[in-house]
Amino acid sequence: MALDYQPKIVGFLCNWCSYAGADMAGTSRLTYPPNIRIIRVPCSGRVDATLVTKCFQQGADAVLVAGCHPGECHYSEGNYHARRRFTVLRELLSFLGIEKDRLRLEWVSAAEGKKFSQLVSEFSAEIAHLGPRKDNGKAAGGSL
Amino acid sequence: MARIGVFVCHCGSNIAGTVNIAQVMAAAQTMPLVTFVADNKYSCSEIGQTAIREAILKQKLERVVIAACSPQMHEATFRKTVAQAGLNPYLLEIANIREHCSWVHSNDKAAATKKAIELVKMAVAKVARHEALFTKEIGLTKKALVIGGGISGIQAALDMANAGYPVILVEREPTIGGRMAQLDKTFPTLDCSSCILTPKMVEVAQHPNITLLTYAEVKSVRGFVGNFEVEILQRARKVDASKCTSCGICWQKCPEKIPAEFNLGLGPRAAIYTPFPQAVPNIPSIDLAHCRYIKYQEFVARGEEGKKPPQCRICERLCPPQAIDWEQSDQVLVEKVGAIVVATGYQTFDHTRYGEFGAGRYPDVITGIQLERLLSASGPTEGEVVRPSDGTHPKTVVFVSCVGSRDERMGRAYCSNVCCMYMAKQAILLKEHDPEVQSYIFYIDIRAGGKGYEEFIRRAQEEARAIYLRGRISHIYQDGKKLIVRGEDSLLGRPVEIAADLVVLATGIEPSAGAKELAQSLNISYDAHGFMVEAHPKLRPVESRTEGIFLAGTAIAPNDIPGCVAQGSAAAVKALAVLSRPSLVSDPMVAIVDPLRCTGCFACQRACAFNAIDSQVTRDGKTIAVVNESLCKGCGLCVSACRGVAMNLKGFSQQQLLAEVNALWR
Amino acid sequence: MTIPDVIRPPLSRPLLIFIEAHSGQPVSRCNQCGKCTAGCPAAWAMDLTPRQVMRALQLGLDNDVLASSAIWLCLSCQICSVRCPLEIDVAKVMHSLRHRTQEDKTHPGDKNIARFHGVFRGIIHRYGRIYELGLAGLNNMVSRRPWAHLKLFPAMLRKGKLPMRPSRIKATAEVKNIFQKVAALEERFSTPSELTKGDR
Amino acid sequence: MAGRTYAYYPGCALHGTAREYDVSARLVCQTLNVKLQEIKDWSCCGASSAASLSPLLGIALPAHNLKLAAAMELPITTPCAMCSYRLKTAAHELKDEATARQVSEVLGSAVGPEVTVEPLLQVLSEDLSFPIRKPLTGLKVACYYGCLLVRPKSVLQFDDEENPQTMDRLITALGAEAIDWGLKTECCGAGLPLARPDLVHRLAYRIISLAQRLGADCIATACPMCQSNLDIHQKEIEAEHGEKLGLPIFYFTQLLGLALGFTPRELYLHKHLTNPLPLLRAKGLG
Ligand SMILES: Cc1cc2nc3c(=O)[nH]c(=O)nc-3n(C[C@H](O)[C@H](O)[C@H](O)COP(=O)(O)OP(=O)(O)OC[C@H]3O[C@@H](n4cnc5c(N)ncnc54)[C@H](O)[C@@H]3O)c2cc1C
Ligand SMILES: Cc1cc2nc3c(=O)[nH]c(=O)nc-3n(C[C@H](O)[C@H](O)[C@H](O)COP(=O)(O)OP(=O)(O)OC[C@H]3O[C@@H](n4cnc5c(N)ncnc54)[C@H](O)[C@@H]3O)c2cc1C
Ligand code: SF4
Ligand code: SF4
Ligand code: SF4
Ligand code: SF4
Ligand code: SF4
Ligand code: SF4
Ligand code: SF4
Ligand code: SF4
Repeated sequence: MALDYQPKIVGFLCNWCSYAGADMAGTSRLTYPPNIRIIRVPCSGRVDATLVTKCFQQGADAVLVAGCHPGECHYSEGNYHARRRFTVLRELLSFLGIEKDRLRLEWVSAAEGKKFSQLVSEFSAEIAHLGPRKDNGKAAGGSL
Repeated sequence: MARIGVFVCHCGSNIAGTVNIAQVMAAAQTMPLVTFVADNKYSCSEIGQTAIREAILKQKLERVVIAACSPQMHEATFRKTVAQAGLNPYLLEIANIREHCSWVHSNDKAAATKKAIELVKMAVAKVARHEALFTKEIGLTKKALVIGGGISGIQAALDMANAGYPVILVEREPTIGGRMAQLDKTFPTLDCSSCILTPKMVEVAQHPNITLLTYAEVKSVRGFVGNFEVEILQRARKVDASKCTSCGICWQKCPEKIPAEFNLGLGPRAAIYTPFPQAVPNIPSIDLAHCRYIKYQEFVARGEEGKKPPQCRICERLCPPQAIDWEQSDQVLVEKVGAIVVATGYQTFDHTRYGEFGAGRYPDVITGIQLERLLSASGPTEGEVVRPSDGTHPKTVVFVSCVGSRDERMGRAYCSNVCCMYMAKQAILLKEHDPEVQSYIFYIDIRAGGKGYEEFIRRAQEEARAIYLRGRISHIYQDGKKLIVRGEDSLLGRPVEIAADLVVLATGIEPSAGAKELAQSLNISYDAHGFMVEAHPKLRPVESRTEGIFLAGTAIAPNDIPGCVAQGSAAAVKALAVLSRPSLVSDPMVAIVDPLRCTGCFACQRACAFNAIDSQVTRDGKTIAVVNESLCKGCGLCVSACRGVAMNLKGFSQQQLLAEVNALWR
Repeated sequence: MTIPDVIRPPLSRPLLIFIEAHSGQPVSRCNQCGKCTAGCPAAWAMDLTPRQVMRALQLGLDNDVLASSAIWLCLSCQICSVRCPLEIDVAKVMHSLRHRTQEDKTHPGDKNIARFHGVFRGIIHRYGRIYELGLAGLNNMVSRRPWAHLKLFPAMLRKGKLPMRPSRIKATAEVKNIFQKVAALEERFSTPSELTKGDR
Repeated sequence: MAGRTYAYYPGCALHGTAREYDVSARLVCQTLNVKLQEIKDWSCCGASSAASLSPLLGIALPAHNLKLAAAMELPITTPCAMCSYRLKTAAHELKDEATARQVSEVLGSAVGPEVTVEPLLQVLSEDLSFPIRKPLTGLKVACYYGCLLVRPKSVLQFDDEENPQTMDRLITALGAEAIDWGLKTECCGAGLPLARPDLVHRLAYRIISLAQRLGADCIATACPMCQSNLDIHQKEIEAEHGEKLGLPIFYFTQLLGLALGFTPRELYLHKHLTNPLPLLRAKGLG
């Protein structure tokens, strides 16, 4: 594994909890590796298969989906939808020849800046350890 | 093609100290559709905002990206800024290069700069696909509905009426007042319950802004915040309220007597009755299930042979103004309201489920509410506390806490919140009524968290000499005239047995009958017990998850009178915040269906937690989904549920999010 | 059971873990309401009341629990279990504790009862059925109180309530076999040490 | 009920201290056309002692008898509350697969949980239209169920745990009066009279004296341990409390037998230590 290998991670963060949690990491000046690019979504339940597969198709090394803790969803149960979809998506990934672990679902509240920074650090390290994608960098095309 | 302007903020050194602003600006110049790039020391300052406004006008910018702090911080600010320059406020995107970049990557300036550039690139790609969005103004009915006329509902109705808005108060029983009307004195100050309640009840009846509908129930609710349509069933009293003078002759002379619900069976009432002397309104109702004339009519209608029951009609004959109206029938009223307050209150746990406490077999094992009636000067014994079995004065009284509370066996894990306090109150009152009374209070722990509550418990211990025993009762049985109560003094670790004259079960609080059904018809959430669920347990405690429907009192959870009154007022303020608006403004970031792509599978509808998706038939006969924009909250669940890619979310459309992803690799 | 002057709760609570697993009962859930003890017919005779047994388990006072008379005085009447507001089967916990003392060969907190059960079991083992006169006699012998209950015997014998000879069954071998196999199986399945790992 | 046949499990006590229960049970069953086929070579259910010391033994011993009954293809009935409790509990526990596997290993063959066990009280209460020859008019009876018939309801599925009515209804059908009282299902001390007589005396005293204070002439039981704890120890209890109790303790089958016309002697009433004959004579039933 090359030492200078820098994975690229796309993070879909829900507006109400996790995006604010990432803000909190900033406000608290907690550093984490610069590998993640955050896309704001209203709810973790908004993230669908097309978005996730698009990331991998483009060459993302990993995707993080984060939302409010169960029971705390701003829209009452959007995160449960996300959780259900997540299991299916991981299956889909392995079908496409991508390690399941490259997709992660996490609950981060608006107050959990520390959790967020740790999460990104760990996830980056984990993905760096996994190394570059072995499926020729791009998932099988076609939208789902 | 749109002309995009990019503004990069230094935030003093907050951003500029880590991110190389010049490099970001240079990169932005090369991004597609970007026609103007500038930087600002402090974008949010007045100088910064003016600079942005001027650039929009001068450079004829059609879209704006501001690379600065988190949108949580200043999105609203900058939407206003661009709007002032004549741009649609939704044609703005913020790249968060502070919280998500400079502040977290201060240790690697090059990487931070690279990341900032990518964040700007994503924002540019997204903003290019923004559409102008327009808020809509929706009219509203400036009238409120309050369901339930206990102290919570009364308070809410009065506060709204006093603020100048019309209110309809619907109460199921023949009178308002709720459970508080049954209480004798109230903790922690021992004011007489009816002395503080009756004036409020009268105020409700006389308030020009309040329409009081008692003996009535809400049948159905349609619509949304500002525009609810409610069907109310007004049950027939068989008494013409416009004629009745409340003289009371009818209920004194009616020969049919049944146990009075208001006194929990401790005394009788007539078939034509008002629940208690200070009832509001003080118009009697005929209890159809027990009235002899009604039974007579039913007998005749059945055409049976045999001895006819008596016709009776004594009330009709004796009523001076001839107010009895046998023709009166149930009516359905339809009303339009803008906001609803649900205050349907509680009932107490049915203790007959406890076999070990005699399952209701022992007459001298009574409930807390029954003791309130016995203590009350206007109660069935005129304030004399006597044993139901033989009318003697009890000297040894045992209180049993947590009956139907904190008991998973009974499916009730929660604490009923008020019983610790009312047991103390009743011990004090018993002592006042009869100094020879010795009270024993079995408790698990004493929950007295309110203002002056702990002090009140001490009064029960010191002044009323109540003996507190820590332990739960296991068994009550009759031994002659005595009731043997077996518990443990868990502080000594020994079993305890007390031969009591009277046992008072502190039965827990549960939602009123029919609460779940009402919640269903209102489309608001309720928990496993039937308590209404708040939008947020801490921050939105009197709002339901459905906009425009508010909650108060014991309908939410067990609570005491101070809490109920506070919630009644809080719910009124929340409802007034809706009613007082000139019109309602809709959030334009809602879902939208592409009618050409929609297959009518309604996966979206199943995903939507807010009932915001209706069906509609197109001209060519296809049934497709349509979003009710006033109900939609913009969560986007429907979008991910829609396999046909017919559903989209304005402001977070599929194209926009994909553009952000793609931008990362361009 | 001796009560120490100061309780120093230990960091690990192996007995709690074992009992919760063995009995399937959430002892940690007990909120010490005391209802079990309030209804228990034998609580007044116990050194630790049923509630206190639950408490001592929660606190990790394992030796106190295992040496208590409570677990032997428990009559398995189930009053505690059916009335516990937190749906803890206290009687089952008592059972599990008794089994545990057997496995650990702990000195029983009530010798008479423990011995009685032993004698009772021995008689079934031997005859396949209970032989009451033998039970009483043998129980007296092993408890070294040969004259206990003596007042009752004459009246009972007179009334023909105590047959002199045991009611034997033919298939005593089968019953003996049951005892043997149970003993063998229990040897195999008793793994308390494994169950007690992982708590602190 | 009438005409049905049961695999009869008397239990050890009914061959010893509780002979009169066995005798009276057989007599009334015969009269009421309930056929009892004693399980051949049944063995002890283990009572509380087996289960106290080993959970597996506590199931295996009754399961052995369940197996014998299963071979007879008959439901089991037993007069003894302890036996019915142990048999039913075993049948219940056998629903658990792991337990069933262990037990079949012990017994050498599988035993299903499907054998039904009904206490004799239940069997005889199914049809209360008895051919009564001598109604028990004027007799006030405290029906005492003890713990083992009703608790826990989730397993035994018999009657209310706190205020059962089966025996009360049966006694009422005999023309007697069943008093309402609160210690119907209180424990009498079960199998501990030998090990801890002090305990049994205290519990029995509470039960007997309450029944008496509430006006009962006697107590009816459906368990040999209840009967013997209340009856055999009554003299000693009286001595300890310096109080004359003298409350006869019947098996419900004996009261049923009296109403069906059997004589006290036929029902072995002379076996009781607290002599019930004066009471019966006083009520014109002796
Ligand atoms: C024994 C006892 C003593 C107490 N003592 C005290 C005390 O001393 N001090 C104190 O602070 N608190 C005391 N409390 C608590 C107090 O009673 C409550 O806090 C208070 O009465 C609750 O008021 P509420 O308006 O929420 O509910 P309620 O009083 O129950 O009012 C709800 C009303 O809604 C009506 N309703 C229900 N469903 C519908 C429907 N579907 N449609 C229309 N109407 C409906 C009901 O008929 C009722 O009139 C005591 C409680 C008990 C049980
Ligand atoms: C350790 C601890 C943990 C807690 N945990 C929880 C929990 O988990 N959940 C929960 O619900 N509650 C919790 N609470 C309770 C919670 O903190 C309070 O309920 C809540 O914060 C009170 O808010 P407040 O606005 O009433 O008062 P405060 O938060 O005290 O706000 C009062 C404000 O007024 C200002 N102020 C004071 N005097 C003046 C003046 N003269 N002029 C101008 N300004 C003034 C003060 O500076 C302060 O900013 C906890 C409390 C403690 C102590
Ligand atoms: S807009 Fe945000 S980043 Fe810029 S100066 Fe203001 S606070 Fe700082
Ligand atoms: S008698 Fe007539 S006027 Fe008087 S209270 Fe009754 S209905 Fe009203
Ligand atoms: S008709 Fe008779 S029974 Fe009916 S309300 Fe009138 S007086 Fe009462
Ligand atoms: S308030 Fe007191 S009595 Fe009532 S449930 Fe809670 S702890 Fe029990
Ligand atoms: S899920 Fe999509 S296709 Fe199906 S009904 Fe909804 S909008 Fe139409
Ligand atoms: S965006 Fe959410 S609230 Fe709106 S229609 Fe879709 S699922 Fe319902
Ligand atoms: S009854 Fe249950 S919760 Fe209460 S002390 Fe006993 S075991 Fe604990
Ligand atoms: S089962 Fe044991 S601990 Fe429980 S109440 Fe009965 S004797 Fe007491």
